[in-house]
Amino acid sequence: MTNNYAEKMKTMGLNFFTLAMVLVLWTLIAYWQKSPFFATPYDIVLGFVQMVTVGDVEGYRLWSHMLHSLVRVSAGFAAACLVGIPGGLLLGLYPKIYDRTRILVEPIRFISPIAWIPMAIVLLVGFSRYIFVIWVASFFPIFVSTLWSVRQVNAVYVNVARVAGASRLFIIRKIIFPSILPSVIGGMRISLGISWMCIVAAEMIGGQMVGIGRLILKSAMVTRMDLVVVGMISIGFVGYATNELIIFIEKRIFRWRAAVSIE
Amino acid sequence: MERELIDVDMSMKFDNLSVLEDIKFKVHENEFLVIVGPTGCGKTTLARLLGGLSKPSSGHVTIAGEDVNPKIHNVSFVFQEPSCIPWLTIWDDISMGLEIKGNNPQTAETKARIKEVIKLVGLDGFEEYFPKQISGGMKQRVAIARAYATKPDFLLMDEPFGHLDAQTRYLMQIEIMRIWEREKKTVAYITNNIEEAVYLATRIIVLSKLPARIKAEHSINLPRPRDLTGPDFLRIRAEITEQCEVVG
Amino acid sequence: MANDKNAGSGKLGTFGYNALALSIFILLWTIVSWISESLFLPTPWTVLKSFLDLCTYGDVEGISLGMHIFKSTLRIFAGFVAACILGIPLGILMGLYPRVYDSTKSVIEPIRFIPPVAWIPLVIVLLVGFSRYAFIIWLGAFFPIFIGTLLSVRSVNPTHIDVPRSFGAKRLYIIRKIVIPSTLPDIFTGMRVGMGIGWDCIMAAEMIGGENEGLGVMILKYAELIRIEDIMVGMIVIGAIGFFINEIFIFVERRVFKWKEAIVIS
Amino acid sequence: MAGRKVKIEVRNLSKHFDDLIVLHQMDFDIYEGEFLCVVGPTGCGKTTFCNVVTGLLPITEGSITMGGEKIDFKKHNVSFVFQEPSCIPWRTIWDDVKIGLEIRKVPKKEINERVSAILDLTGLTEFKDFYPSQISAGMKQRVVIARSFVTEPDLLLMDEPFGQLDSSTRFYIENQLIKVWQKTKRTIIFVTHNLEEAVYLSERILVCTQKPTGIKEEVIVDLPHPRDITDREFVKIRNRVTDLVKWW
Repeated sequence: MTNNYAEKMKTMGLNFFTLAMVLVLWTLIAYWQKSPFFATPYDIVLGFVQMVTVGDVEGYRLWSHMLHSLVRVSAGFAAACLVGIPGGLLLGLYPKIYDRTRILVEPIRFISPIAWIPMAIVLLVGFSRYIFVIWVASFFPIFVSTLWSVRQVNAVYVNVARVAGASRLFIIRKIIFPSILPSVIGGMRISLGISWMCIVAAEMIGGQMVGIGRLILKSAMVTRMDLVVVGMISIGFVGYATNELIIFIEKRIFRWRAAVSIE
Repeated sequence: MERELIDVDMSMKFDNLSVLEDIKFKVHENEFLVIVGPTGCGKTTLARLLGGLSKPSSGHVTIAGEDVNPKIHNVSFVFQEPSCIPWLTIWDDISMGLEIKGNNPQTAETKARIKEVIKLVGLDGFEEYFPKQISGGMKQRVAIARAYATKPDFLLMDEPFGHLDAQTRYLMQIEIMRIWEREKKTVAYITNNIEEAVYLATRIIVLSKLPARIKAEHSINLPRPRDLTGPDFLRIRAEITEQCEVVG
Repeated sequence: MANDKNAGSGKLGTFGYNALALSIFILLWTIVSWISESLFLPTPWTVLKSFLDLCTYGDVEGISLGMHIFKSTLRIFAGFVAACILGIPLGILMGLYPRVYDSTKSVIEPIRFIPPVAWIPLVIVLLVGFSRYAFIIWLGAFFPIFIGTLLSVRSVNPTHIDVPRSFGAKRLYIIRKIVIPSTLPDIFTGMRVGMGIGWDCIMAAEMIGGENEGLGVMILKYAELIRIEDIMVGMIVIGAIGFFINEIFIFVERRVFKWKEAIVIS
Repeated sequence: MAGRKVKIEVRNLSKHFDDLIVLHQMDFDIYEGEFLCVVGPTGCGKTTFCNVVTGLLPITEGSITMGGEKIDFKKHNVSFVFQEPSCIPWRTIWDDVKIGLEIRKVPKKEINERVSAILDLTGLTEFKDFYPSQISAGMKQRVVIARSFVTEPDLLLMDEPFGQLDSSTRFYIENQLIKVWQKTKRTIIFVTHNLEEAVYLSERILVCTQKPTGIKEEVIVDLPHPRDITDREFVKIRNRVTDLVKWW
């Protein structure tokens, strides 16, 4: 135990050290370069303060950008879950439907969600553009992982309930649903990662002046490299936070998967 | 009694958990030594120590006076877990040990040896198969063939049939006896199955629950092939069962 | 045996149903777009016509569809190869020496969470031309390949390592004969995922990046002109190339990893 | 045996898979409260037999009736212990054991009483909040036994339930099974290929033939529990069954 603790402290120390080294090196190179394209870590901190207190070149503050991006992603993601999970469950339970209409669904899977942006720009306006792109981006991972996991439910568990005389609804609720849940949530995590990438692209191309993607692009246009980096770090942070949230929920729900064994 | 080949006198701890305490025994040449003990008593730890895959925290495990080391000694190990390498064919898998021991797998001599052991374990015709294409019993035969191929001075088997069903297990026991009687080797065989132990062994060492100590030793002089329901067999089996604490 | 026959006829049936579904879909599409006569809903035949026009006459600036495809795939290829060259050896190395990765996590992990697309403006400022695109693709493909390799090295079945160890094999032998073959399927999966993300990134980079050639910029140009049929052609081509690349990966995986129990493809 | 009440009548039972005949005209009765073992060589269609009796697979010919009615698990109370581990990973032991009662919509209070009682009897009370991933293979099989008995089934089918356990754990759980059976007096069909296990547990053994499976002979085991595997009578019966089977 003590050994383990010392090891942990050492790793943490080394992590701090590498991070510090990178920051120092970065600062040195930036000073040496003296280029407007190369912001020092200190500039970035100042940029961050400016973003929080005053806002960007148009006066939008950081929280407003973050909030807009977050709302867009959440709405599109929620819509994808609402369609993808029941849809996957249904088509997983009736595999014939999917097998016989695959040709309509499969090709769409391979169109990069970002390639939908121009279409969304033409057909939709404002908020709905973003939601649509996020929906397209997150639908397939959720849908496909739900569908496949239904097909792979261990037959023994279904038989346990069948032999006891369970109804179809009981089997779906108590056997199939819990058994696919881990892969469904796994699919949701992948979706979320793709969504964060797509929202950035959509915001850069999409027209509205607020959103982290937009912040990054417009700061680059006026060569405010410090604000570009602040935007990048913010999007990284929001992505990280939402990912951790799902991991936290996973750990909570799936205590039964714990690898701890008293054997 | 034949020459002593291996000398064991050691203890093993993981951090503060004592797993093996005062384990002290010798293995004689051409002996079939079986070590039995209850589930989770540190048998696998003992096997790894005997094979030189880990080092004892105190004491020593020596072959002919030298600390056991697979880089020096000709030791072979049959693992409890399925150990066929999934991306190698049966032939390549068996040739691996020979290759590591410095034999060129392309020479006629090496090829002849591989053929010989494949025949010995009855896998002729399966040389080009991958592990996924054969049954659990056959996979364990591959592991045995791989271990035998290098003509080891000392062969270690760690519950090699633990994952097999009862019938396959029984057939494999007959098989391993046939092989051992043909190619006499020094064998240390570790198991939790007492019937299997009495069927195979020339000598049995019984381990206690954790931390494992040596609880008893039996020499088994029953004629072979042994009758599982013979009165002597059942008596010895019952006696050892008594000594092995049954765990829930 | 009769089961086999059943499976055969079932497959034929599935194929037939799929053809039927597609025909009904195209028929419905045609009818609806005829009735609506909307600018936003071109008929399948208009789309086909646009495709042929794009191939022969080129787009509004006279750049042919082939040229767009060529530019996009070239960029993807360059960035992807760079990501493999860096990601695979680095992943193997850091997998073998877990402490190196554990100690540099504080630098690597934050970068992982910044979507590669967010780098585009920075790259526009700092780099020019071809290198812009190659860098973005590299960034997008690198992490799936790197992390996939790293995790796979860490989870090599210990028994498989013990087998040569028990014969006294050297470290290099174990790496060559056990670690690398056992990680290879996961490296491939990482490459497939990396390629998918690279493909997303190239779209975004081309839309924002400024050059006139590439599938991404082509569909954006048509969005400004509100020419749905041409956007559709672009999207279908993008989907087809994505599908084709994925099939190549699956084909290679099936060939190379014959020994795998079952390859899960999704 | 003759005076006992017949519980289940199996008449002329056959099962074909296309052209392959797996079960061929099996004819036997099962008595109320009986512990019946069915033994036969590996791959002789024992699992098919179980699936047919419980109705998971349809019958090709013949009939199985309980009290004059065709077996239907929505109507009759049948429990099944599967060969593969069947603890449901996301349910605690408590929730797992109660699943059969939950399906039958037994009132909550009664569920609590019955589950507590069976967990007491199988010695699992202190593990009731554990998940299957946290307990050993032997304990998982005890959970499955508890789950099958808690519904007070008219018929309990067990398909090689202990095949994957080591021998000492197996004996322990077999003793527990006998204890539960003696207390609850349920009708049990226990399918196995382990002859010793069959003689150790049952009142009557049906010996099956190689595929297509039919019934070769019936052996009555008239020994008191707990039985002693080294007892002369025991060995005699075991040898008799072995002679009948001659499968290894």
